[in-house]
Amino acid sequence: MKLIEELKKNGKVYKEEKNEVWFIIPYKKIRDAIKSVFDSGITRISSISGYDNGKEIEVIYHFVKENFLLNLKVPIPKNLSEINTITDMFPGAFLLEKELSEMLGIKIIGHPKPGKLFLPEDFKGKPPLRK
Amino acid sequence: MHDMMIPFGPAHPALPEPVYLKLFLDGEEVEDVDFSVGYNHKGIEKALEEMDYFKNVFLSGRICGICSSAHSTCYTLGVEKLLNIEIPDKAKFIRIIVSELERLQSHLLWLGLLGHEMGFDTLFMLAFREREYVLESLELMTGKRVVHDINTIGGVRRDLSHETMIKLVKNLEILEGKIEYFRKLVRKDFLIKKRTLRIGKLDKKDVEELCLVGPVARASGVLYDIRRTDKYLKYDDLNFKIVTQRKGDAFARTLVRVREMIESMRLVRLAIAFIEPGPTRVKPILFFPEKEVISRVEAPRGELIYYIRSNGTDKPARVKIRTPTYANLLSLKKILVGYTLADVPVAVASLDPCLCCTDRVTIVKNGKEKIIKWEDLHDHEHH
Amino acid sequence: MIMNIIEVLLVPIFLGFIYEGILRKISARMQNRIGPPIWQPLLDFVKLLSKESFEVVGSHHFLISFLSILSVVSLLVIGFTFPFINLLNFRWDFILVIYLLMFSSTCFILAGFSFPSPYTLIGSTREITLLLAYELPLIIILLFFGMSYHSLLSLPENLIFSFPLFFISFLLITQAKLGYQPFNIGEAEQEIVAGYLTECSGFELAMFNLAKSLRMFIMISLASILFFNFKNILAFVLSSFIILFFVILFRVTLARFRIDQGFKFLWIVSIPLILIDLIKAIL
Amino acid sequence: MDCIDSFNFNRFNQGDTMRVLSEVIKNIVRKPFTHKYPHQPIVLPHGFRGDFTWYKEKCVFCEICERICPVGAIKVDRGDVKKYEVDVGKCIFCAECEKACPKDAIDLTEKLTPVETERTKTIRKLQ
Repeated sequence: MKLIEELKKNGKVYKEEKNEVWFIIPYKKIRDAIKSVFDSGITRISSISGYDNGKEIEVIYHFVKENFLLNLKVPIPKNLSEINTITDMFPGAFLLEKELSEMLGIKIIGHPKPGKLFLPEDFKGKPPLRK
Repeated sequence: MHDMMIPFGPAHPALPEPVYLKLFLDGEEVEDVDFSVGYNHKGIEKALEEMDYFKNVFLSGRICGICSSAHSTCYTLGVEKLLNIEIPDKAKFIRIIVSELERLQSHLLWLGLLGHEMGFDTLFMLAFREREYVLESLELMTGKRVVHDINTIGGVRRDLSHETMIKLVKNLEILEGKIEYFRKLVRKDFLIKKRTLRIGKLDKKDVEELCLVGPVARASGVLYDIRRTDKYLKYDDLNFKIVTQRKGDAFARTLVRVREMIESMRLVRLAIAFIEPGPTRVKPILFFPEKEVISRVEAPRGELIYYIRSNGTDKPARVKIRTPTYANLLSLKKILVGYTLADVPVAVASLDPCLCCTDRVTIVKNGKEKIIKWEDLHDHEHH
Repeated sequence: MIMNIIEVLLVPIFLGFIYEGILRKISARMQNRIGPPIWQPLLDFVKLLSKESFEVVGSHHFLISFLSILSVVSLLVIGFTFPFINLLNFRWDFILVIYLLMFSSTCFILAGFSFPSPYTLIGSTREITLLLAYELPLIIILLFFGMSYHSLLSLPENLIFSFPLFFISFLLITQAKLGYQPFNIGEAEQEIVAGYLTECSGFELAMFNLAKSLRMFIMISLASILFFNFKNILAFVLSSFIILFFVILFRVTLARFRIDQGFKFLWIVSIPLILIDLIKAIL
Repeated sequence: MDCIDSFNFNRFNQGDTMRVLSEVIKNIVRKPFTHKYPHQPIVLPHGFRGDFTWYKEKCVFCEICERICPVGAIKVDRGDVKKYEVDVGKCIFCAECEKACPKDAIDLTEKLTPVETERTKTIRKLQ
């Protein structure tokens, strides 16, 4: 597929299964990678997972086109803890990004309506899913 | 300038779900809507990380009461993918039977609720009466009515005996006529048509953009069904149809769900016919490699996604759940703004929201921002 | 004299509760449920009386109690005018009936407006809108038969046969007046919790519930007096039950209208029905 | 075709209420579907996972059930004074313990668990 060739320029494939491709994308190149996904005509983002592996926070975008699953993993350094929004390109990521930001304490730059979703507004303290 | 703000929820007679909608009205017309969720935090994602893989099957089945076996099927499918095991065919068919019966009872419950939202209590009573046959079948098959706990890693926990199959088919025969009756009813009833036609419209573009799933997407003409795309379990062996509609209003969603019930019954019959004697469970090798998997199933409300990540121990490192209602919540603004207050319950119900799934999440706050551990939480919930 | 007054006050109240009990029992059976016992509304009333009635901040508690009593009293006074009671009959007693019926509804609406809650406000607004729709056909029907019960005597006995369309439109009006499906718009619990009664509790709620059951008794009796033979007490009871059955049937088989649909439906359906019968009678 | 479009009827048809009407009239003469539950017992099917029962004579206090219970409702003390404690309030009736027990000392009977009004009463100290 053209998109996969395109993405290989920005990151590398670390796992490939039937109907599934898992990419790891460097933090700097995420914007380009998302852009190429958007240009390829994929409109559906199914989920955004986040995981704190101790050193850095891994954010995984799961894009879906019919039965094809495209997963982009982006490690974010803990001292930075911020990432650009993708809601401008994928409106469906609105709530997913909100949850990611409050559960893992990642600042989403340019999110249309930042704020708490599940947690109380006056919640202070460590983001719950940080290790 | 808004005339007034009407609070809709979190405890409201229309919706037995803890969602808080702020409706800004001009007279009777809804001008803007704001929603907040999270009244139902159970801390399940965190709890899943603190228990081992086997015990988690029961916990995932308790995320939601209505789509209980969809959750546990999704979880077990994910873990089986992680362990790289193939479950026996019989187990696959039993899982299909339970999840299709569950879809049937969920849609019947939904139909009753839709009737209730428009003040049509007779439809509510009739739908719940017929639902009883489905619950009875599930009770006979799995031992419990609502939380079935039929799945386990490597298969199913209970075999399907011959007598149970006969009883199941008998119940399905009764149900067939009743559901056909509902199909005719919703297509022809004067007031159902008046209250649902042209309410809460979502066109194909909205669905693609907002990533809506399940019957809501299919009612707008988007053919998106995980049973068809992923072919998990044995769905590719069974011949069934995906129901779509083009108009995308509350009426279209009603028709899609009612027609889907008929397809579900067909699937159950087919699955029963396909069952052959054999084992129902394989004993998995308890070695969890460091891996990450994603598993998807079609829950009654749409696509359900589990992301499971293991770190070599007997406990998962991370389980991320994206429930169907969570995806569909985004469409609230589209389906409410511009309609009247009286349409709000009908439009919200036509999404079939299940906030218990949505609010699974991650932390329990104890007044003073103290993070409670899972063990404490268990004692806490009874006080 | 005292016995007479007790009869006149207690019999309508008792019958109102019985009617409501029958309504609940039969609608339950129609929905294939067992349903509550027939005296359940009476038990509910007694229990509500024993409950604390909360004072809502920003509203006048006394005013609401007063309105609730007024609506009960105004409905009881309608009972006085019934021909077999003959307490309050004069040449234009239908005018009094129209006035008092509207007054009792107005009490509900005013009570709704006096609370600082959006639910009661919307409920009352909707009820007023509905009032505008059903009050005119009601007035036309009542005044067409003359100004008083006395004038009914000169008419043929079972008016339902000569004015069937009047009867149908009267049934619709009854449904709207009683606030049952498809016209339970003012207290649509799925949208506005309990409409104009949302904030009521204890004594006031008991009184308003009493007023509702009384209103059912009054409307059903009025229909059977107008359209059936009321001189024979057995025929009166029988016809009352027939009308009650229709009320239940409407309530059970129909969903709720939206306010615009309900308003339109009342105008589009009941006014032409009445006009057809009117023209037929004049010709 | 593997997908059906159920769009083959007239949307502008106003509809009627005949179907509900006929069902409702039929229901008047039917027997009610509901029970008066506490007065009238319900029949639970064979294989229902109900109230927790433990047989002392069969139990060998092996602690398998304690380990396997997903919610930690069972506490077994195999010391000098053998104790068996189950918290029915915590029990989720998954029947894992019933399956795992090597001596069939646990049975989830076809009865419903009695309702308690106090949290402490759900803890059953069995000996």
